[in-house]
Amino acid sequence: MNLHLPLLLQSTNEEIIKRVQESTLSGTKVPQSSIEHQGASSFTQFWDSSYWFPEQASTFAPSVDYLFMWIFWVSTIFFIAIVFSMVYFCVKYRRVGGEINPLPSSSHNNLIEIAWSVGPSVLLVYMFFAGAQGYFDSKIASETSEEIQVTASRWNWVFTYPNGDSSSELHLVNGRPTKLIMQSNDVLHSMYIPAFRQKMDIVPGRYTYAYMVPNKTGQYRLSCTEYCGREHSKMRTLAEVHDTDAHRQENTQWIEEEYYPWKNGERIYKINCSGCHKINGEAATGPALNLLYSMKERPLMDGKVTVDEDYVLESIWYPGKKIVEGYGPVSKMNSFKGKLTQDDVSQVIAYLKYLNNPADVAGGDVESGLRAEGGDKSGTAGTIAPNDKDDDGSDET
Amino acid sequence: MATAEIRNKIFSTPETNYLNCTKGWKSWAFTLDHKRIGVMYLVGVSIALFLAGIFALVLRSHLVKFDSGMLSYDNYNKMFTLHGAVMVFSFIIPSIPAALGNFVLPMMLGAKDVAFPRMNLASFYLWIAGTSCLLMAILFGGGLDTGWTFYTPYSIETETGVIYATFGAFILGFSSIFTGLNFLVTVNTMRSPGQTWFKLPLFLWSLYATSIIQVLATPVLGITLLMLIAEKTMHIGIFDPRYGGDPVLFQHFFWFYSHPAVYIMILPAMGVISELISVYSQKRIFGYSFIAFSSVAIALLGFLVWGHHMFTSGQSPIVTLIFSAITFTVAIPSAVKVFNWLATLFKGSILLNTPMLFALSFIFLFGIGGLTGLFLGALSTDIHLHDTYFVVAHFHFVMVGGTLTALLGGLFHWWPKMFGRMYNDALGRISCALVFIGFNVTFFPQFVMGARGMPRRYASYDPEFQIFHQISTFGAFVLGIGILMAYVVLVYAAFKGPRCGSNPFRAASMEWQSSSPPDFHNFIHQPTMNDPYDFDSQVYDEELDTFIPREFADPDKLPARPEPVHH
Amino acid sequence: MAVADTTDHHDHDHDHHDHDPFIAHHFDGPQQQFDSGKLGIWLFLVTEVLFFSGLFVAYTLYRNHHPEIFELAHHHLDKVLGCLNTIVLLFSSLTMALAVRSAQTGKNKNCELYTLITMVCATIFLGVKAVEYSHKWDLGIFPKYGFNYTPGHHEMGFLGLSPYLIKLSAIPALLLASFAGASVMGKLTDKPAQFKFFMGMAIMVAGYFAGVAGGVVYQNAVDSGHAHLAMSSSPLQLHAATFEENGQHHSHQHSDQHSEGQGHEGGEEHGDDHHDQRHEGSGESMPKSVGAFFSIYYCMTGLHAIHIIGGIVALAWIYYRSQQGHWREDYFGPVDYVGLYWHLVDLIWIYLFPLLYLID
Amino acid sequence: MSDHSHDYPSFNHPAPVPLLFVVFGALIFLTVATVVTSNIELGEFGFIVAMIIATMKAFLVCAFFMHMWWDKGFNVLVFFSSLLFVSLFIGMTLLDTGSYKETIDAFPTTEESSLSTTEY
Repeated sequence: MNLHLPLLLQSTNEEIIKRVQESTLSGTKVPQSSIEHQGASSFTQFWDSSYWFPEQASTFAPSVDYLFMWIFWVSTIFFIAIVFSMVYFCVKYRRVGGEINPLPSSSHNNLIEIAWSVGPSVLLVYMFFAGAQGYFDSKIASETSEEIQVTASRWNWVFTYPNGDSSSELHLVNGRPTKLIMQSNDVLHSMYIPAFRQKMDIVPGRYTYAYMVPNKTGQYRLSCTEYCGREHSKMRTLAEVHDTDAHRQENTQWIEEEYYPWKNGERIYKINCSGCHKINGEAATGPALNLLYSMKERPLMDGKVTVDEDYVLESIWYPGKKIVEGYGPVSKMNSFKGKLTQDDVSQVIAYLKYLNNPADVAGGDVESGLRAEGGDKSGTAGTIAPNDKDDDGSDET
Repeated sequence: MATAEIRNKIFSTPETNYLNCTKGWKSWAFTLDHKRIGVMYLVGVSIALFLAGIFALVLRSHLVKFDSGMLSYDNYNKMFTLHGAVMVFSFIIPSIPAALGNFVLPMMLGAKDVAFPRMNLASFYLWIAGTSCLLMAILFGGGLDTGWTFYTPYSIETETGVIYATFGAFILGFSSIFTGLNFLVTVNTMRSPGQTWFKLPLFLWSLYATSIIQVLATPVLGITLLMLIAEKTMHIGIFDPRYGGDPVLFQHFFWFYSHPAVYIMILPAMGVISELISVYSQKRIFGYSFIAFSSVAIALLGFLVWGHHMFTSGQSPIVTLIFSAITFTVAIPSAVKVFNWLATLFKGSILLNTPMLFALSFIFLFGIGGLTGLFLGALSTDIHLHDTYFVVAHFHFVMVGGTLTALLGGLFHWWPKMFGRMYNDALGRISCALVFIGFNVTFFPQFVMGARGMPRRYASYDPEFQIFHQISTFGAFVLGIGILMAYVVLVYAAFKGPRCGSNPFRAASMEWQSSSPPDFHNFIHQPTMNDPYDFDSQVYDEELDTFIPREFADPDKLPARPEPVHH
Repeated sequence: MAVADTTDHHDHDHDHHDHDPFIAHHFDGPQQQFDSGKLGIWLFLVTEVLFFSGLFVAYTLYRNHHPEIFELAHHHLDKVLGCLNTIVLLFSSLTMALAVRSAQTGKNKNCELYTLITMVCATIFLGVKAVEYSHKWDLGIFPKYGFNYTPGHHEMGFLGLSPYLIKLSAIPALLLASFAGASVMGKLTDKPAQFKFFMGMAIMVAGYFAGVAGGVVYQNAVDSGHAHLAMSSSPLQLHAATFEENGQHHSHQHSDQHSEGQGHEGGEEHGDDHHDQRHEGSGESMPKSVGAFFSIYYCMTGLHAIHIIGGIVALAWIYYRSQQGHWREDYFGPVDYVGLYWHLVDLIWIYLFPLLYLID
Repeated sequence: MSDHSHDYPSFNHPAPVPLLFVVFGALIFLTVATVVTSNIELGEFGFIVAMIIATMKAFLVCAFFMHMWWDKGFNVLVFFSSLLFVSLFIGMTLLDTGSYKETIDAFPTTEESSLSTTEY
C-alpha cells in the first residue's frame, strides 16, 4: 500500500503538464485551463461551491450549485448531529467493567417518531421543487436558440452548425441560447459539459435535445458519460465559448479558399476513422494509417496485398475481407458501405497519400503555411485550433 | 424450574452438532439442513467477494495514472464490468439473506428448518451454476464489457460473452427467488406458537421485506435477460434501435428489477444493524413498529422509483418529475431507522466490541450514502452528477459501507453461534478500523471528483483528477487488507478459537436458546417464545458461563427483574 | 466451561408423526405442510405473472404506439386454430380440476385418468401450435430481423409436410418411440408399474401427433380450397401482390439460414443482401416493422409453450404418484399445487388468445 | 354432492363436480362469444369487450378451478397483489414511452437511416 506514496509526491504540476501535452498530441483533448485550475481548486475550502464544482459557464450553473450547496449544508448538519450523538452516547453509556446496567428509558414514543419523520420531509419537499425547477429551466429551449446538430458515434463527435460548417469540438457563442439536436450512429452516448452543468443521453433511433446558454468565454471539457465501448474514455473533446460569431467561425470553418481532395479526406477521417486509426504510427484498435502509403505491399493475416485504391476501398466497405496481420482473426471494424461513397473514399485516399508525403498530392504544400498561422494563433490565445491539433506527432513539438 | 442436568443438556457445548453429526463431502453436498446450506452459501459468497475485490484492486491500480497503460481499454472495461456483475449478482444480493439469513431465520422462529429445504439446496446449486455461467463469460466469451447493466444496444453489438453472463444472471435470479419465496413461506407458516408478527426480531421483518422484493422484482429481470438473449440471437426488434426497438425501454425493464434490487441489498443489512444495536446496548429497540413498517415501506416504495436511474436517459420530463418526487419519500423510512437506532443507544449499556463497531460504522457510512442520495434525487443536481464518480461513491457508500459492513458485523455477532467458538475481539476491532478508514479514504475523494465532472467507467481521464484517484487507490488497498483481516480473524476463530457458551452476548431472540454450535435439529428443547428485545429474560449462569433463559435458571440464584418502565 | 452432556439428544426426534413418509420432519403436521405448500405455490404463481408481465408490457407498448402493425399482422394468425387451442386448454383445466378433486377425495385411479387426459390435451395444444409455427415459417414470417413474408410459398418436405414441422416433430417422435419401448420392456420383464407409467407417457406424446394431424388437415383445407376466400380480405395479401417474383428465392434462403440458428454470424452478408433487395423489391409493400408483432407473438406463445412443457413434466410426476396411490384426504398437496400452476398457464392463454388472435 | 357430509381435514375443500362442469360450460360459451364479437366492427370498443370477456373467464378459472373461492384470504391477496405491480410496470412505462413516441416516429426508420445494419 505504501507503494503509491512516492507516486503521489512524484506527480508535480510540470510533469503533469508535460504528459498532458503528450497525450493531447495522441488524440485526447484537454482544456489548457484545467491544468491550472487543478492547483487552484484543490486548495479552495470545501464549504465553497468552487471546491466541488468546475467553474460556472452557463446560466444554469449557479442554480445547480446553489441547490447542491443547500443540500450539502442540510446533509452536513444532519450528519454531524447523527455522528455526534452516536459518538456521545457510545462514550457516555459505554459498558464499564462488564456490568450490564442500561438506564431505564422509554422504548417508543409516537410523537418523536412522527416529528422526525415529518420534520425533515419539509426539507425534502424544498429539495424536490428546487431541483425540478432547475431541471425544467434547462429543458425548455428558447424560441430564438441556435440549433446545432450533434452526431455521436464511437468514439467521435461531430457538431454541425446552422451555416453548414462542422467541427469535432463544440464551438458556441457567449450568451447565445443554443439547442443541441443530438443523434447517435451506433450505441448510447451521453453529452456532458460539466462547466455548463448539462448532460443528456444520445439515444440511437431517435433525437434527443440539450439546451444551454453559455455565459463565459473559455474552453471547457465535453465528455461522453454513457458507456459506449472500448474508447469510451477517449470520447472527450472541448466545448469552446467564443465572444463573437466571427471568432467562432474561424474555428468551425474549414478553409475553403482552395479546394483540395485531401482536406476533405482529412475531415472524413476525423469524423469516421480517427476513433480507431491513429496517424502517428501507433497501433490502436486498427492499424495506423499514416504509414499505409509508404508500403508497397502489406502483410495480412494470410498472405499479402498490394496497397492500392482498390484495397483501400475494399477495406472500408468490406472490412472483414482482408485483415492486417496482428488484427485478426475477425475484423473489429464496421462496414462503411452506404455511409461513405466511392467519392468520399477517393478523398480519404488523397489524405492518406498526403500523410505519407504532402508533396504527392495536389495542394499538399499549402498546409505548411496554414499551419504556421494556426500555430501562432494557438500560441497567443492559449487555444487549440481544430485544424492543427492531433494530426501527427512530428509537427510543432 | 429446570434442574441443573436439564440445563446442562440444553445449553452446554454439545458433542454432536450440525457440523459433525454426519461426515463426508456428500453429507454437505446433499444436505437439506438450512445451517449447512447457510455455511456453504457463506463460503460461496465470500469467494465471490474476494474475486470481485481483486478485480476492484486491479481497476484502482490501473487508475493511479491518468493515462495509465497497465490495462488495455478493453481489459479495463471488462474488469469494471466483471467487478460490478460479480459483486451485485453473486455477492451482495445473496450475501446477507442467503448466508446469514439462511442460518438464522428458522432458528429465530424456533423452527427446525425452512419450509422447503430442497428448494433451499436448489437455490444454492443455482447460485453455483449462475456464478459459474457468469465466470464462463471470461473463459469462453472473451470477458464481458457491457457494464453490469447490460444496456442495449451496446450489449447486443459487442462480441464478448454477453449471452453467458445474461444467462448466468438469469439463473442467479432464480436462486434469489427461491430463497425469497422460502423465507416468505417460512415466516408466514412456521412461527412458534405465540410468536405474533410483532414478536419477530427486526432482522426477520427486514428479511421478509427483502423477500417480497425478491419474489416480485426478480422475475422481471428474468424476462428482461431472456428478451435480451432473444434480441441478440434473433433480433426481435424490441430493444435494438436498428430494428425499430427502443433502448430506453430496456432501461425501464432493467431498473424495474434493479432498483428494488438495491433494497434487496440494503434492507437485510438494516435488519442486522437493528439486532446488533439493540443487543450490544442491552436495551429494547426503540420504536420497534416504526422500524418494522419502515422496512416494508422501503420495499414497496422501492418499486416506484426506478426511473431515477434514467433522468438523463431520454425519459420524458413528466415521468422524471414523478420519479424524483417518489424518490424523496424513500428518504423518510431510511431516516426513521437511523433515528431509532440512535434512540436505542441512548441510555443503553453499550459494549464496543467488534460487531458493535461494525454496526456503528454502518450508521456513519450509511448516513453518508443515504444523504448523498439526496443530491441525486434532486433533478437539477442529478443532471450534473449522473454517471459521474459521485454516483459511484454514493452507491459504494450504501452497498459496501452499508451491506458489507453489516455482513461483517453480523458474521462477528453470529459467529459464536455458528461455530461455537469466540474470535479475538482486539484483532476484530483493528480489522473494523481498517475497513472504516480504508473505505472512507477510497470513496470520499470520489465524491469530489464526481462533482468536478469525472465521468464513471473511464479508463483514462483528465490529469486534474489524478491526485484523487491516487488517494482512492491507496484507500482501496487499506480496505482490502481490512476485509481480509476480518476474514482471517473469523476463519481462525472457527477452527482454533476458544469455546464459548450458548449465549455469550445476552441476546434474547430464539436462536440463542440453542447450544453453540446448534444441534442438527436446531433445538434440543423446543425454545420458549419470548420477546426478542426483553434482555432481562436472559440471566447469567456461572456454571455454564453464559446467559440462559430465566425459566431454566436456578431459582435460588435468580436475579430480580428490574422494574418495567412505564411511559 | 460447562460439563459436556453425553446423552443422546435425538430421542425427541421420534416423538411425532410416526415416520409418515409424506409429512416432512420439520413440519408440525399435514395442515402446516399444506398451508406452506399452498402459500409457496401462490407466490410462485406471482413470480410467473411478473415473469410474463415483461412481455405484456412490450405488447402493450407496441400495440399502443403502432396499432396499424397489429392490425396488419394479426390476420396471419388463424382464429379457428387459436379458438380450438383455447377450448383444448380449457378442457384440460376442467380435467385438472377433476384430478385435484379426485386426489382430495383419495380416489387415486380417477386422479390418474384425469391427469392423463390433461397431459394429452397439453400435447394436442403443442401439436396444433407446431403446425401454426411451421406454417408461418414456411411463409417467411419470422421475428423482426428475419421477417420476410413471401405469400404462397410452401416448401414440400416428406409427405408434403413443411420441413420445419418435420424438424419440430423429431423430438416428440423420439420420445414416443422410447416411451413405447420402455412400456413394452416393462411388459416383457414383468414390471407392471413401468408398463403402466410408460404406456401413459406414450399416450401422452401421441396427443402431439393427433394435434399435428388435425392442424395439418385443417391448414391444407384452408390453403387449397379456401385460400382465396379466407385470405382475400387480408391486407397482407394485397400488399404482397406488389412483391416481385425474383425476390422470393433469395428471401427464402435467407430465412432458412436464420431458422437454423446462425443468424448472428453467418447472416452478415445475407443481412446486407436482404436489405438491399428490400429496397428494390418492396417499395411500399408490407413494412418490415410488421415483424415487431411477430417478435412479440413468438416470444409470448413460445414462453407459454415452454410453460406447457414444464407443466407436462410436473403432471407426469403427478401421474406416476397417482399410480402409486399416494393421495389421501390429508395429503393431496402436490396435485393441488401442480393444478394451480396448470390453471395459471391456462389463464395466461385466456389473455393471449384475444390479444394476439382477435384484433379488430 | 355429499362432500360436506364427509369428514375431510379442515384444509380440504373438494369442489362439487357439477359446479366444475357448469364453469367449463360457461368458459366455452365465453370463448365462442369473444370470437363472435371480434368479427363485429366495434372499433376501440372491441378491445375492451375482449378484455372484459377474458377477465370474466379468468375470474371463473381463479375462483372455482383454482379454489380461490374456498382459499385463505391471504393467498388471494398475494396473488392479486402481483397484478398491482404489473399494472404499475405497464402504467409507468407506457406513460413514459408514450410521451417520446413522436421523437421515435420522426426518426428515419431502419432502412433509411444511417444506423449501421451490419454486425459490429
